Amino acid sequence: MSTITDLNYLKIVLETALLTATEPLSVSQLKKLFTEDIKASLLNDILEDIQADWRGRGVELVKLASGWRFRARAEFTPYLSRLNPEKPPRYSRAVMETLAIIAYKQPVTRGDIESIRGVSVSTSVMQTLLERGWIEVIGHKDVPGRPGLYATTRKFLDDLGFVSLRDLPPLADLGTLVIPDAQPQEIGSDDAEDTLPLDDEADNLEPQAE
Amino acid sequence: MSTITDLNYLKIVLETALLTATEPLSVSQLKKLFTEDIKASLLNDILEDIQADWRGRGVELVKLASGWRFRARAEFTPYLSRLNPEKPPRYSRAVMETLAIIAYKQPVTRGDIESIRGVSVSTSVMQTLLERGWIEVIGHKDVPGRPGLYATTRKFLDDLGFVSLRDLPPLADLGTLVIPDAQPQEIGSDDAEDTLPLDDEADNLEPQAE
Amino acid sequence: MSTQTTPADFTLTAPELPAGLPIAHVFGQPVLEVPQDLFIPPDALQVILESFEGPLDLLLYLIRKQNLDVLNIPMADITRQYMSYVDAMQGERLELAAEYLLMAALLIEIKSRLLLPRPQLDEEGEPDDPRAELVRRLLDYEQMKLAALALDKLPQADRDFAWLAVLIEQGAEARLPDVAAVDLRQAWLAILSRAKHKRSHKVEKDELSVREQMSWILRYLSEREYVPFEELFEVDKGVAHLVVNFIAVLELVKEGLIKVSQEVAYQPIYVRIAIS
Repeated sequence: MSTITDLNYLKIVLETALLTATEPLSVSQLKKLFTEDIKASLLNDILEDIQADWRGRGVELVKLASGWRFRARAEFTPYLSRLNPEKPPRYSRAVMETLAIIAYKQPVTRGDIESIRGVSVSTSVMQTLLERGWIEVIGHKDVPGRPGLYATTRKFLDDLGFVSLRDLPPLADLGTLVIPDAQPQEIGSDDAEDTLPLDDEADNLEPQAE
Repeated sequence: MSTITDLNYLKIVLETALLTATEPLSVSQLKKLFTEDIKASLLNDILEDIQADWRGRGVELVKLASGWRFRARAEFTPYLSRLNPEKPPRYSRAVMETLAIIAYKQPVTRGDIESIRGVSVSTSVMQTLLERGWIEVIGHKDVPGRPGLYATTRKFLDDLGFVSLRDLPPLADLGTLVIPDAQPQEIGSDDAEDTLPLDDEADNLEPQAE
Repeated sequence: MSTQTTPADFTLTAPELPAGLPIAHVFGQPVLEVPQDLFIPPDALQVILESFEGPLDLLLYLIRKQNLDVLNIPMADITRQYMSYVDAMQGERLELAAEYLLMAALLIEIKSRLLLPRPQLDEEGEPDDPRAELVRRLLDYEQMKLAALALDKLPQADRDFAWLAVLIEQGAEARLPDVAAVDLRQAWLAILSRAKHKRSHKVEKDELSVREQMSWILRYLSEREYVPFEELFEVDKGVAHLVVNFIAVLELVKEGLIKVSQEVAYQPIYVRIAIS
């Protein structure tokens, strides 16, 4: 087979590579399948074509941070888990909150995480996320002790089905957290603290006979 | 979905299970996908149907001694080998969990392993570890059936670079890192009860299938 | 970082959150409310405390539970309630208490500054509310807490969906999988997460060395019929080793795996595999 002229054959090769791959494949990796020079735009067209072919089936081709990969649709998980009860653990709040802070505030030091959570972060929490390959140290802060700066990895994005950090669920607007019952008319983010009423505290501050 | 009447849906579930399985699946394993009792002859018919669907593509469904599995056709290996710089294979989670239990809780019987994992341990899992020379039977427990007692071997320590079992990573505090898994919505079979813990947090933590 | 883009149909129902969350599980039952009178049975207290992620989480809970305005925290009430938790906690979990005590000190400081007749002014001459910093921290924390819940609800690879794994048969000799120590730890996490009741299968180093000796003794005995008791002890390995070995023997007897017997007092003791 010297040249690939048959588009259909090209498609079969691409599909086969993606079905057997053990990690997401980028377009530039997929190019390496062929000795011929295939344009990225053509590959992208075919990938979208394959994606369309699989609609309505149990498996879907998705585009992730590090490339394209086939995965089973989530709705089939209940069936599949009857065959494989083993699956990765569901992490505790300590782990998930640490992950969220790293994801949304990166790069952060362990000290930053601790000051947001108000508690110390145990080594095993960091270790769990490092071992899962979801976070990594990307440098050191130039302060005494040179603490490591943590950031999320591509694998984190891939495993959550994201292309980029911009796909993370949006943060709750701090303004909407301020008043629990009434809908705030306008959110004065930064000035909010200046408007704190001081006087109506009097009642509460009186010593109370118990 | 209480009963699976739609043959096409049955076919999609089977195909999805086979595409995601890391080992060949026998017909009796495939039966476990469904809470309904599906006849083996029907499953065989559908499997042959799937096999026919895949003709002329890069991947084929083959029947091996131990069951059915999808694999890439040999003619595509030249393409695929350009991509895959021989990534070392990985053990299934069942194998890793079994190994971890034997390492930390030895000497243990297969029954002990099953009660800790909450699911049955297949013979092939034990076989994999025995053949690797990482575990061995060091005696028999004096209870009915005289089950074998498993322990890790010297080779296990050597291959993982340990001098003694005390070099294994400590497990203290791991309990704070995970939360018991939520009960999946629609697993009704009785063996599911053994494998999947009932959990009252289900409402809050259910994964959202999109 | 931009947080503008919204993935398809994701919505945060932020402010209601604390209400619906069980704050604790006592005997498997979700506890949704801390008793109003703040009488907490001592057994339940530990469970409740473990369900809070720290002083900020507890404070936030107290504020949200009563539907209070975060910007206008009634310091006296909140401090009093907070202190009743901390008091109850001190006997039980001292190591937890340090961070909670720090927060208590902060609350009392804020309260006392509010009592001063004239509020301090900041650089711009505005009244400086001592609660402002606390409010900022509470909101920052709550934002991250909600983000964590939102992340946890997203489908995660392997937990909620599977990748494809179609085989490629490479003619070359089969390579054996590599396993590293961390893989064993991860495997154990998965087991824990699936465990019916979160039994913590804690395995400490001491216990491990006992387990190692148990395996060694069983191996040793399996090749022999009767072994004199002393033969199991290698004196030159030191006292610690002897103690561990002795515990291993006791453990094996307890599990019914070996039999230790002595015909008559002062006669040699023999050990053998427990097989009738």
